[in-house]
Amino acid sequence: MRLQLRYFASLRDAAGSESENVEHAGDAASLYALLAARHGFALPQSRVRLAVNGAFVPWSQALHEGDEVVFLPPVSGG
Amino acid sequence: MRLQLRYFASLRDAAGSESENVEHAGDAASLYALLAARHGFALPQSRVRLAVNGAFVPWSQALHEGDEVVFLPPVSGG
Amino acid sequence: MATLGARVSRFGLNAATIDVDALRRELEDPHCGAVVAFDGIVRDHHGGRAVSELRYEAYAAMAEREGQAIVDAALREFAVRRIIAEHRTGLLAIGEVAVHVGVAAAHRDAAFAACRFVIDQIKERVPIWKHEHYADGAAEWIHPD
Amino acid sequence: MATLGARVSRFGLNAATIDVDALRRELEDPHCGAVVAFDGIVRDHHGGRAVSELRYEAYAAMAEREGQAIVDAALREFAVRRIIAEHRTGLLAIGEVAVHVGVAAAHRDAAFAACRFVIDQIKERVPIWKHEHYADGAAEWIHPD
Repeated sequence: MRLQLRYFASLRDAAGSESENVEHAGDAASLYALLAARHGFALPQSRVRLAVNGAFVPWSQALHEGDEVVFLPPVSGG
Repeated sequence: MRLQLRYFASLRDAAGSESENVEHAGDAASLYALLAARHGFALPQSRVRLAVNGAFVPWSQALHEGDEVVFLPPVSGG
Repeated sequence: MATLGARVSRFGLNAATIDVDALRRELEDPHCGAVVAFDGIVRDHHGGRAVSELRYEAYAAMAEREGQAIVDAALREFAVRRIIAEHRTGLLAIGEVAVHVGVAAAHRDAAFAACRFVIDQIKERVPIWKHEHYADGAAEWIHPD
Repeated sequence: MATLGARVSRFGLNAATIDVDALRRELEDPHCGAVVAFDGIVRDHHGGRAVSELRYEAYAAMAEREGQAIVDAALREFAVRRIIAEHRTGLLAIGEVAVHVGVAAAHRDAAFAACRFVIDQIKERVPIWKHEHYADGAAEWIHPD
């Protein structure tokens, strides 16, 4: 399936890009592992939260064609 | 001894005056009892705090010539 | 880092309008990441009765001393840098600020705790009394149990 | 008593200066006797390093939704009438307001509790990130453990 990724903060710096589109057949965890290796993300998955289409979801949630997928580094607003 | 009394809030209304000078030989509790009877104060001594010369003091504290004595009704600032 | 500004604790009675915006600016401090402010405001009702206005009477010299002792204690006991509090006296309309407490600190825990401490202590022991005037023309001194 | 005004809960991102004085006036409500406001302000130091300025980046659509969910939850769970929160984005200088939370309620217990809840939740789950710029020229994304 085709997924739209957006990157923020340190993940954006590491990816060198604000967004990318990927083809991926597995779950979000396998996608994060793949991208972490490709872009050299320093954050382990345990410190990253998953957002799909602008809402927090568990890592176990299945992804679907066209989803906007964001791996959220620990937030630091406020 | 001569004491300067000042009245606030409901005690001032009951006394009909902001202040008075009294001659009194006993302690603050006996003075309050005397004035409560004279002016018809509605508040029992248990609900009144004692201030002498602008500071809270225990009812057991001895009064002295020239003291400014204030019987403080329960406060309601804020 | 900027020069360390003086720590501040100040309590005052104010017979005129409390200028909350100006007091807030006095809390500015480059070391402080958290400001917590409390405003006590004249409400239009109390105990089920419609309030039209109220008047605060203070035993002024003692109120100033007690209030100052409270903000001084808060500056000692909490990790905060600036505390400014003012309490109104005289006649107040609905919506007017009766009391303001502003606290600046490096972190929010201390700012919240100190602000809460100061307003609780003011209500507990500063000799100020509220005379409530009701819509039906009656008036009453408030002496909480 | 005055007509009962609407209860309000509003969260917004703001790319320009947060107008704290104006937001405070939006909290005015004749039924409310207590206003508690929190301001998070850019400090000149963090973790022992001198900070020169910082930049907030937001996942904007999600941040607005999460922030609004937080203030809506606070309005449901606490006895408060108005909650207005704003968070800055973009480049901020030392002393600028990064986040503001204002709460109006009949009584101070609920106002303090709701204000604290909202700022804690914002820091916990609104997707906004701080990029700190240090006096020595370095810069770092803040990703708390």
